[in-house]
Parts: sequence; structure tokens; C-alpha cells
Amino acid sequence: MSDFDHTASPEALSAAVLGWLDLYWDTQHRGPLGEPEGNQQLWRQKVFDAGLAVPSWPEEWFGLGMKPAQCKAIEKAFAERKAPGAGLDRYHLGAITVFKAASDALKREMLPKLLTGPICCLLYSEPNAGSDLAGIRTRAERDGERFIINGQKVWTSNAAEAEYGMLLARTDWDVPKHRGITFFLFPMKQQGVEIRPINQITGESEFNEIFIENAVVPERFMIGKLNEGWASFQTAIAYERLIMGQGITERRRGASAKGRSPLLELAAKTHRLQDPVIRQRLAQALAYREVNRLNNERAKRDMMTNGSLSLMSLSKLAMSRIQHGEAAIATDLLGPASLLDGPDNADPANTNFDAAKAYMNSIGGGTDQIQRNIIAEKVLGLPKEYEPDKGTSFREVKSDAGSRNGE
Amino acid sequence: MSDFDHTASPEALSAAVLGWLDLYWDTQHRGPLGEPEGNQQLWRQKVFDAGLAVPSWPEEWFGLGMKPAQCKAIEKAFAERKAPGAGLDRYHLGAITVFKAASDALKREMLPKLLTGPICCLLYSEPNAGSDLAGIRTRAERDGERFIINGQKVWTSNAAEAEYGMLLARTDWDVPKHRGITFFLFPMKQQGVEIRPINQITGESEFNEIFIENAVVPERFMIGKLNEGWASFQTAIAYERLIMGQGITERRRGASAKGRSPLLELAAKTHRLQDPVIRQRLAQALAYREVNRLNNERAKRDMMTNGSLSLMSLSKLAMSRIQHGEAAIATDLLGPASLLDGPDNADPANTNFDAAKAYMNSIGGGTDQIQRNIIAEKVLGLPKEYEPDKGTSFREVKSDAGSRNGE
Amino acid sequence: MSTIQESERTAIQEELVRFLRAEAGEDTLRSGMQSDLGYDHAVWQKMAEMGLFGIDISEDFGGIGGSAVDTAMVAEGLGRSLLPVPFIETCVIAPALLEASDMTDESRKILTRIAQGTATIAIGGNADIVPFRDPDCRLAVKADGTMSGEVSLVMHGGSADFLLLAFYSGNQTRCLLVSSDHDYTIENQTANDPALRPAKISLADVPFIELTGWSNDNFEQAGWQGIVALSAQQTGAARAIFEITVDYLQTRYQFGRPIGSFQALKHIAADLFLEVESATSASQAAARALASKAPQTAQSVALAGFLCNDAFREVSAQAIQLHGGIAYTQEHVAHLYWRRARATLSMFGDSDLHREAYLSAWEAAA
Amino acid sequence: MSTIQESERTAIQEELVRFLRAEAGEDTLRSGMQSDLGYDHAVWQKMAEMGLFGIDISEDFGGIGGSAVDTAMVAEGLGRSLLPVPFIETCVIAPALLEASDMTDESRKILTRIAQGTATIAIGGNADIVPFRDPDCRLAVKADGTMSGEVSLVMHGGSADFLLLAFYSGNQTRCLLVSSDHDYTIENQTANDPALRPAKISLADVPFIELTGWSNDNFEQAGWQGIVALSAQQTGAARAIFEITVDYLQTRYQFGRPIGSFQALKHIAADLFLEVESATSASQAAARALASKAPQTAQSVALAGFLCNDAFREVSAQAIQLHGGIAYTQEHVAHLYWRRARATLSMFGDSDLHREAYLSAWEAAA
Repeated sequence: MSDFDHTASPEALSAAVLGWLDLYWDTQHRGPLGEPEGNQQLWRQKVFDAGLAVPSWPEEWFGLGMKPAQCKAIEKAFAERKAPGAGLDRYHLGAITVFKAASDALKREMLPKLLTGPICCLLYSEPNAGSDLAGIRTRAERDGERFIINGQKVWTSNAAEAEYGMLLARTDWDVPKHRGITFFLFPMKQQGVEIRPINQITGESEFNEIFIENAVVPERFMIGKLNEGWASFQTAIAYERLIMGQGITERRRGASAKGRSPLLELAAKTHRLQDPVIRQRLAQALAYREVNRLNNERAKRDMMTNGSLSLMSLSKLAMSRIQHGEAAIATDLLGPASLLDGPDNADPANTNFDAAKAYMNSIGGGTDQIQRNIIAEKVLGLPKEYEPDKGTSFREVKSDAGSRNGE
Repeated sequence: MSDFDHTASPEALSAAVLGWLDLYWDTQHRGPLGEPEGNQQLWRQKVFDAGLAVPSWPEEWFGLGMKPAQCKAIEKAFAERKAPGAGLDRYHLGAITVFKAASDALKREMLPKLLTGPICCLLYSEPNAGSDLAGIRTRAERDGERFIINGQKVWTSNAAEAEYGMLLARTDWDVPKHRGITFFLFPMKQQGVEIRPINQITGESEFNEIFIENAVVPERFMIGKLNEGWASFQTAIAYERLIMGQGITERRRGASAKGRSPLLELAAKTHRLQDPVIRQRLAQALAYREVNRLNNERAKRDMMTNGSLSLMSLSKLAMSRIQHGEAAIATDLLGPASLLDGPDNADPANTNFDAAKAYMNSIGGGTDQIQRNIIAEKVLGLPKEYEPDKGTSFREVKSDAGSRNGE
Repeated sequence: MSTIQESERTAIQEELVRFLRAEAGEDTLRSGMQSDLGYDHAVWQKMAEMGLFGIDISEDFGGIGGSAVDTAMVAEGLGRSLLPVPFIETCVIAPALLEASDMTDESRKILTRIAQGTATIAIGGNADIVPFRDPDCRLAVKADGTMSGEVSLVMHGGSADFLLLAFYSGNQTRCLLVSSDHDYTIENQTANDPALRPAKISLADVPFIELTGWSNDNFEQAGWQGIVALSAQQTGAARAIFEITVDYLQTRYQFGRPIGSFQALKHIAADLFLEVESATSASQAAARALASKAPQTAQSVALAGFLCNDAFREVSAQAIQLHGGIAYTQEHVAHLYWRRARATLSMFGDSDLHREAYLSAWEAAA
Repeated sequence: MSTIQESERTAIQEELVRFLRAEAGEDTLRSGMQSDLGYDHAVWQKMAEMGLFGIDISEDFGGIGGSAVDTAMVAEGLGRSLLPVPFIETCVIAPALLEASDMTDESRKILTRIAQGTATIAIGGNADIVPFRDPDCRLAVKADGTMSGEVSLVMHGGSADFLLLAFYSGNQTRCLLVSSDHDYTIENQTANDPALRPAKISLADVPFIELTGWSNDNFEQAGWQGIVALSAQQTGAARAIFEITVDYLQTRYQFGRPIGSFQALKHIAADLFLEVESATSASQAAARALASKAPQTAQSVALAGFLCNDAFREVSAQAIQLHGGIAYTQEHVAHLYWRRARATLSMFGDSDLHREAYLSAWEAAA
């Protein structure tokens, strides 16, 4: 059925994929060959049909049953030709979640859709459920073969573009928090869904608040079983944390290539490169970034050779000190000029942006404090904290200012 | 009865005390006038009889009912003439505890003794009860009109010299930990008390381990009531913490007088005073010390004007970063020579000593971590941690490696 | 020394606190941020009516003859509420320099107007008394008695009644007053702190009044007054955001418990408390030293200079972290404190510079 | 590159770990501390039998022709157990310099003896290859072919079979070998780390062999090998005391709960884990760069130099704090790690120096 042989070597596969791309993809115009302006929807369908969207998945589930090295070869070939659509089995959180946790029926219905166009957003956090994500209070109430949703979500990116949201909602209030949650694929384009962009301290508005009032989700859009959504959800969040650690939240200009560092350039430009005090700080900052790269390389080797995720857990924490530290030095290098901003003042503006954006790493996707808990408990094996809400009916658990969730 | 008028102004009182000292004390030979080599015991008795040992205490309790400013004048006069024995109401932890918490009978019996000679030591901490002092397991069992003591104490200074120890022992194992403790004045010079000096990382042995096996304390030596010793004990420990915060654990050479700093002298001697990187570190270290002095001045004013102890709580924590920080800089100034030690290498030896001794402040008398808890809870009003041993019979509380105290 | 009695000072302070709480809250701050001035002009006027602007001006000119301790008290209050008014420039540095210079009718008039609250001063240039020094400024005095040039980072330069330009010229420092009655070009600069109003000023053949007769000591003293007033502002602001944060730790629940019961957050709060109190002690000691002309003034001022800088920076940065996501939004007030902290880091010299000055003062005293 | 195969390396490493665990525990360390040598000679001999000392010596001289990666592996093991043997001097730096110099019968003999474990080398002076540089050393070569002078901080100088004296003389660096068969005065110096044996050596008209023919590159390379081997030692030691500390956090109970369940201690542990792993990554990368003569070797070596220094210092210092009172006693092992960390802070240059070198390498690469 497929053009690609899952027993082929990565090299052979790479050649085959490049050949396929040369047949159908116009690298120069970044579109399907011969298609005017490149119809992305059609292109994605083509990639999907060839099994290249999710090559690691089995053939019965739209993939090719490929191994990691083979998948890498495919992604690399796509990257070489600047073609989109491959590697969704690594990046499409919605599809991955459905694939890993949903019923066969839902998978059969939705995966072909999700993998060929629609964007999914994440409806996880709530104003009262940040670090304590399982403390969500958005409610889903059964109404025949559908559920009626009411509540408020926050920190959702791509909300306006998304056709579906991965929604965590509470379906049972009389059991401990993790046991009353159901996971849904939630249609975003409906009445009762209001999206309000959040003005972030970076000046961006990539995130939104979502107000949901009597919106509807069909029962068959449940991912996993009723009240067992927390387990399905774990799949997705583990992935998100992994991606954060690789510093994907950074602007490219923050990255340091060999022998080139924006920080050193700024130091030179501000005539501070000969200041011995600044030199020590620059060296330390460069070191933190370089050693994080070295740690990540070891982490990848560890994961390959023995499946250990210990080192992987450090990267997100390390990234906080890198980003906050670099922004602090840049601020000091700029001196009084650091109070400026705007397009006329590129260096201050970039520095201000980076200083604010660093909180995206140290707060978003689990604060540094949560991350340290994870490292201490999951990696070092230190005992968990006391959890007053453990084993307690969610209705009775204390919430902001000491009120109870049921009050 | 007394030579000194508690209505006198501090100035008048100072003159009176100086006159009294000139009658009885030989400043040049540091002994009682006309006494060969100065009989300290007799001198202390004389000071005690004059009410000058504990001037702030009421006359019925061996004092003079003096106010703080008057007490200060008395202590100052004694210091001027280099005479010992005054101000025991501020420094003699044993006598203060007995005075504040013991029965009138015990006070009448023991205060005249304690205030004229015998040293008291503290029998508080145990190997298993460090930060968690109320977790002590030394047991006191009633045997008629006396108690039999068995257990082990640690971190006791002056144990060999002490005639009495302020002993915390458990008298009831079936109530929560704070409620089964009794406080005793424990005679040290008896069978069944073994004192072993601890070799500390500073090279000193100021502290001891005390092994107590079937030793005896008379019932009338109980300080406060049976099983209510924890409250009496609070008086003493509050005092100890206060003293720690003033940096009394430092060697005098660590102190910075105006315009003179041992750290600056070492930097000059090691030819690093022109190194801009070192200069920044020196400035920061000097600043921490100076601002701690300023904080302490404010703390004293606060305490005088509105009784607030908020600022007082900061000093011990601040002293940790001062002492560890200064030792780190000194180590770096010395370079390779910092590995030397011994009398031939005074600068390294002093630095090594200071580096080790800094732990005395950051661990002793409550670790920095405990001190931060205290600041957060008592001063900032943040909620207490979960306490699994709260309300639980001490016998059931978990101890090292998860065993129970009753096991 | 201050001519203000302790009881008077307490009364002024209480009135100020009451006033700021009632009329300079977050709403006022935010509405001011939208305006050209950057702050609410009504607030400025009411402070003038309270006599706060003459606090460091002698009674001869309608002031109340206070000292650095008194200005610090006002600055601390302004810091708490983040009010971005040109208090330090107008009411601290300019009066210090004007009173130290040869008196003219013009300078008497300006001092009186400052005390009345009817004149604001903006300060620019590269000399030590300039809040935000522009190392690239080009200012020059011409033979015909006019001046020309360009200078950036002049805070409130667009709205001030007078520009005070202080710059190095050859071996000499010159201080020129330029009235806004004259023509010069104002280009507003975008600031990262949305309340601040820096401007780039271009002058061509503009008449000026030169301040003369001041000594280097006077000049140094004026700079110190700026540092100390700033340190008080930073201290007030650091304490305010610290209190907001501790409140949040009490009321925010996660995992069924107030987040302030988590030990790691408690410990951060305890450490920040040490920073806030240390900044307070250092700032107050510097103000007292300055007011009493104590011999260790240089040392005390430098100490306050970097400790308050660093404390405000650290406390406001951690405040965002401790709040979590909510403080990543513009809606929450935390980022405003954090922006102000970053904006003032190099005001009157950065922490490294103050540390170096502090150590030099130690060496000089040895 | 190493001639040792990956499988061989794994075998050596496993044998070493097994050996050190069995025969170089805390008891051995402490009994060695009481001896003149500072370490247990039997342990040294057994390591010799295992062929560990020839690991970086070519097969021509009875070595096994390994690389920096292999010596780092041994150094890491020695670091874990704190064994204060003169491994870096004898088996890393001396062979590197001897093999780079013009070969003589004498140097062939010494290399063979090192590989066999029958000769130890102590290194003193003020040149870059010296572990503990004595800036005040006075060493001079006389016209009659003898040398005289005085040098301190020569680790194991009292027990070594050869002294390697490396010092600046005029514009040149000289490297002299002095056999302990000759007469010189040894004055043992007291060390803060009770296992270390620094000595002050005084020489008067002592014959020597001069190492010649090495290039500046060879010399720099030898110094780098020292830094990298030290970084591996520090990494091993940091990891060992970290593991001891995490164990303690699990088993020590206070307030009815393991102290490792307190969030503040957990977070310190998490941060220390980052330090330990970062030190490991930096040290390993430097060893690989050195072994493969990679162009960025200078940068990698400098990075390992300060990151491992600082990590070992921080981890061992926090280990005492996390243990509390028990670690304030000599009986507990924590202070031994902490003393070693402090002793090695300036070995082969301090962190500030390495940071400066690291930045310079960045600039050179730009």
C-alpha cells in the first residue's frame, strides 16, 4: 500500500522520500508542484495518504511502522526540501493524544481529520488550577448523548485558529480530584465559546482566556473513559514538558552558535568587552548555555541507551537560569538605555522582550518550583510532600482564600 | 538592704557602682581588693549580695528592680573596671530559666547557688532530635521522689565544667510530643553521666555528647510542672537564638571596625586589591556586614519603641551569608596557599577555621532552613507546614528510617 | 540638618500615606500611564498643596527647610505607589544645585515656583547629577551666549518647565538652565516602563542661564541626594510589591493548601524580606548621614546605591515568579514594579559603580 | 585518540569501581590519613597491578596507550573515594611531558617505572603544568649543571621518587627532573585536608635532568590534561557526596517525616543535581575534545575547569548544611569532601582564571 518500505535503512529511506518529494513538492515555491500558491490542505492530505505524517505509527493507524532512526530520516528529508507535514507523531499534541488514549472509533473518525489540517488547542489550565492542574473546576454535565460544558480556561494558544480543543473537565465532584476528570475533544467553533486574548508582559498575546458557557461536546468525543481522563492527559503533558526543555520558547536570536553569541556582540557594541567584571559574568552565562547543550546531548544518549529520563528533566530548569541570567547581563550592558523600547531601540527592545519572555520558561508548563519537585521526587526519589487533597472528595478540597470547591 | 537606689538616674547609679567597685575591686590585678590572686567565688558572692548580679530582678529575688537603662549603667561600670559578675540576668541561661519558670521553692534554693559560681550546661539536643527538638527520647521515669534518667544528649558545651544541666526529658510517651516533656535542673556530677567531647570540623571540641545511664534527679529539681516542660524551655531557647543572631559565635577578628577589615587586609597582603573582580566581591561582603549592623540597630530601636521582634529574626540568617561569604572570598584570595593550615600558616589557618566555623551559625541553634521557616511563619504570617506528628501520640511518631518511636 | 521637628515629620508622613492610599492607587497609576505626562497631574497639584515639593527648599523661598531624611520619606511614599512624577529632579537635585549656586533673581523665582509646585525640572546630560546619563550626548555652549546640541534619556523632558543640562565640557562641568519658553525640539522616546517619559531634546542656538558659584562638593552632594532619594523610592516600591506577594501567598490555594504553606516559597519570601529590610536600613542610614553631613556619607550613599538597586530588582523579579501565570499578564500590577526596577537600575550609576565607590570609601577611611 | 576499545574501557572501569568499592572505602581513606604518605600504599600497588598507571603511557614503555578519556575515567573513580594518590602528577602530566620531550634512556626508564607503579612524581614550581603553583618559589639553574632553590606546595614532595620542577626563568619555562636519590631538604607542610601531603623543598647544588625538545603546544597540552583529570576527580567526588546526602535525606526523620520530604531541602537537592550533572557533562566533553585534539579544546578545558571547581565546592558545602549537626563533626565523612573541594579550588588555576580563558577562547573562535 505504501511507497515506503519499513525495512529500508534510514539512508535508503531518505533517498526514497527525497525522490517522492521531488515528484510532488516545489521547494523553490514552497508548495505542491504545479499547484497555484500551494494548497496546504491538499498537500497535507497527500503526505498523510503516503503515511509520512505519522511514520512511527502502525500502518493500520495511518503510519508506516517506522523506527526512530527512520522517522528522523524522513523528517530530515522534509526539512531539506522545506516541506511541511511530516513528524506530526512528534509534534501534533492533539493527534498524539487521540492516538494514544482515545477509542478506536474516535481514532478512526478523527485522526484523518486532525492530521490533515485542523489545529488543536489545549484547554487545560484554569485561573484556579495552575500548578495544581488536577484542581480544574470546569464542569461537564451529561445530557443524553452529549455533555454540556461550563467553565473558564486560560493559557490557551492558537485558540482562535483551533477547530478542536483538548479539554479537561470535571464530571464527578464527589471523588478525589484526579478521579473525577474526563478528557474531551472539544469543538471550538460553536456558540458559548468566547475567546479573549491575554495581554502578556512581553507585549505578545499568544495566549487566550476561554469562557465556555453551555457549550456542547458529543459523548463519542470523550478521549478515554468517563472520569478516567487524567491518565490519558498525562501522555500529552509529558510531551509538552519535554518540548519546553529544549528551549523552544526562545527566539532564535537567543541561541548561541559556535563562536557567535548575541551577548558577546552586545558587550562589544556597548564597549564593555574589556571590563573584567563583565567578562566573568559573560563567561558564566555562555557556560550555562554550553553545558546545557552538553547535558541535552547526554540526555539523548541516555534515553537511547537505557531509556533514562533523569537528565532530560534538568533542561527546563537550567533554561530558566540561562534566560533570566542572559537578560540580566544584557540589561546591565545597556545601562540607562535599557529603559528604552520600541522599534527605534532594537537592542533594548530585544533585551526587554527576552527578560519578560524568560518567565515563559520559568513559569509556563510548570514553574521552576514544580520542576524542582519533579526532579527531587521522580529522579532523586525523595518522598512526596503532604497532599491535603489526596483521598478527599474534590467538593471538600480548599480553594482560594480557604473556601471549599463545593461552596 | 541594698546600697543602690532603684530610683536613681543611670548617671547617678553609674557613679555609685563605680564608687562601690573602687572600694572592693582591684582593677589592676583583676581581683577583689586585698584578696590574694582574687577569689572569684567570694567576689561573685559579694556582687550577688549587693544585688548587682541580677539588677533587673525584683529585690525579693536577689535583684534591685532596675530598669534596662539602669542595668546598662551597672554593666558598663563593671566593664570599665574589668570586674566580672554583673548582668547575669542577661547571660546566665540556667539562672534565667530557673528564675522565669521554676517554683518559688526551687528558686529560693538554687538561685543563690547558681548566681555565685556553678556553671550550667544545656541538655537539649539529641542525635535524633536536632531541628525537631521536641522529638527528644531521653526518658525520665519516676521512682518515688526522684526521677531516673536514661538517654543521650549532644551539642552540650561546658559539660565538664558544669555542675548542673538544663535537661529536657520525656515523661509521657502517649501524648503528642510537646505535651510529654518535663524540664529538670539536672546534677551533672554523678554516676551514670559520661561526657565525650565531639571533634568538630573546626578542630575545636567545645561541644560534647552526654551519655546518661540511670542517673538521678530529685523531683524538687523539676522546672515548672510535670509534662509541661516545653513552655518553660521556650524562655531559654528564645534567648539563645537572640544571642546567636548578634554574631557572638564569631571570633573577634572577624568583626569589622570602621575603616578596618581583615578581608581588605588579606586582599592587600595577597596583592589582589587592584583586581576589579575581587573588588566587587569585597564590596558586597563588606556591605552585607555593614547592613546587618544597620539592621540590628533598627531591630533594637523597633524592640524598644514597639516591642517588634521582626527585624531581630533576620540577623542570624544574615550572619550565615556574611560568614560563609567572607570565608569563600578569603579562600579565593589565598589561592593555592589556602590548602595549608597550622600555626606556621596563620592566614590559611584562620580562613579554614572561619570557613568551618560558619556552619556553627548556619546549622547551630536552628539551621538556616529552620530560621527561614520562623521568619516566614512568625514574622510574615505565612501558614505552617503540615505536621504529621501533630496530635499524634509520640510513641506512634515516625523516626529515622521510618521506624516508630515506640518500636 | 533638618529644621523639621520629629512630630512634624510624622504628621507629614501620615498625611502623605493617607493621601497616596486614597488618591494614588493602581487605577490612578494606570490612567496616568495613558496620558502624555505619564502621571496624573491632579495628584501632582495636590502634593504641591501639601507643601511636599518645598520639603528640601529653605524657608526663604517658601520651602520648609527639610533634609535628606525628609525627602527620603516622600520618595519612599512615591516609590510605594510607583508614581512616576519628576520629584527627584525637581524637588531634590535642582534645589540643591540652585541653592548652592550664586543666587540670581531668576533662581530665586524658580525655587519659589518649585516650592509652590508650579514648575517642574527635567535633567539631562552626562554629569553625575543626571538621573539617566546619556554618554553620547553632544552639548556645547557657543560664544554668542546660546547653546546647541542633542541629549537623550531626559526624563519628562517633554513636559518640564525647565531643562537642567549638566555635562562635561573640557575639564569642567557645566550646568545650564533652559526655559521651556524657548524653542527646542522634543522627540518622545518609547520606554519599557509604560509610565516613564524619556525624551530626546535637540537644541539649536537656545538661550540659557548658567548656574555658577557651586563647588565640587556642592555638586557631589547634589548627586548623593539623588542617589539617596532614589534608594528610598526603590525601598518603598520593593516593600510594596513584597507585601502584595506575601498577601497572594496567603490567599492563593493550590493542591488544597495556601501556596504560602509550601516551604520553598516560604524560604524565598524570608530571603526577600531580608532584602527589603536591608534596603530600608541602608537607605535610611544614607539619608541620615547625608542630612547630618557625617564623615562616612560617601560610603553610606554608595551602600544604599547598590543594595537598594539590587533589592528592588530581586524582589520585583521574584514577585512575578511567586505569583506564577497571573503576573505574566499586563493586567496584574507585578510587572509594573518589575519594569520600574529595571528602569532605575542604572539611574545615577549602576550597582557595579556604587560597589566600586563603596570599596574606595572603605579604603579612603582606612 | 585512545588505542583502548570501548569494551576494554568498560571492563577497566568496572574493575576499578569494584576495586575501589571493596578496598578504598572510608576506613582506608582514614587510616591512610594517619600515615606519612597520606594514603594506603597497598591500594597504590594494587592499582599498579591493574595497569591503571600506564593508562596514558604508550605501549612502548609498558603502558596501554589510552587517552584523556581513559585517564578521566580513572580520575573520576579516585575522586569518588577521595583517594589522595599522586595520580595526576605521576600518571598524567609527567608522562605527557616526558613523551613530548627528547627521549633519553633515563626518561624511558622513568616512563616504564611509572607504568609499573614503581615510581611516583611530585610537581612543583610556578609554571602552568604545576598543580599547586607557588608564586614565591625561587628556583635557579647554575652554570655548573646543578640547581638550587626553594619551592612550597609540592604535593607528595616528601615521598616522591622524582621531583618535576617547572618554573619560569627569564623568558623561558624550564622543566627539571630531580631524583630523590639526591640530597635535598624536605619540610612537610600542614594541610587543611588531612589526607594531603604538601611539602616545602629546599635544594642546594642538586644535579638534575632537564627535559628538552618539548614545544609550547606540548606544554599547554600537558597542563590541559591536568585540568581535565582534575575536573574528573572533582566530578566523581561531587557525585559521591551528593549521593551520600540524598541517602541521608531519605533516612533522617524529623517532625515525624523524612527530611527529604521538606520542599526547601528537595529544591536544594534538585539544584545540586543540576550542578553534578553539568560538571559531568563538561568534564566528559573536555576529555573527549582533548583526546580527539578537537579545535575547541581550549574552550572545553576551560569550561570543565571552572564548572567542576564550582560544582564540587557548592555540592560539598551544601552537603554539610543539609546534613546539619552530624556533619559538623570530624567523624562524619562530609567535611573530608568539603576540605578536598576547597583544597582543589586553585589547583591548575582558579575559577576566575578559567572563566577568563573560556571567554578568550570564545573571542578567538569568533
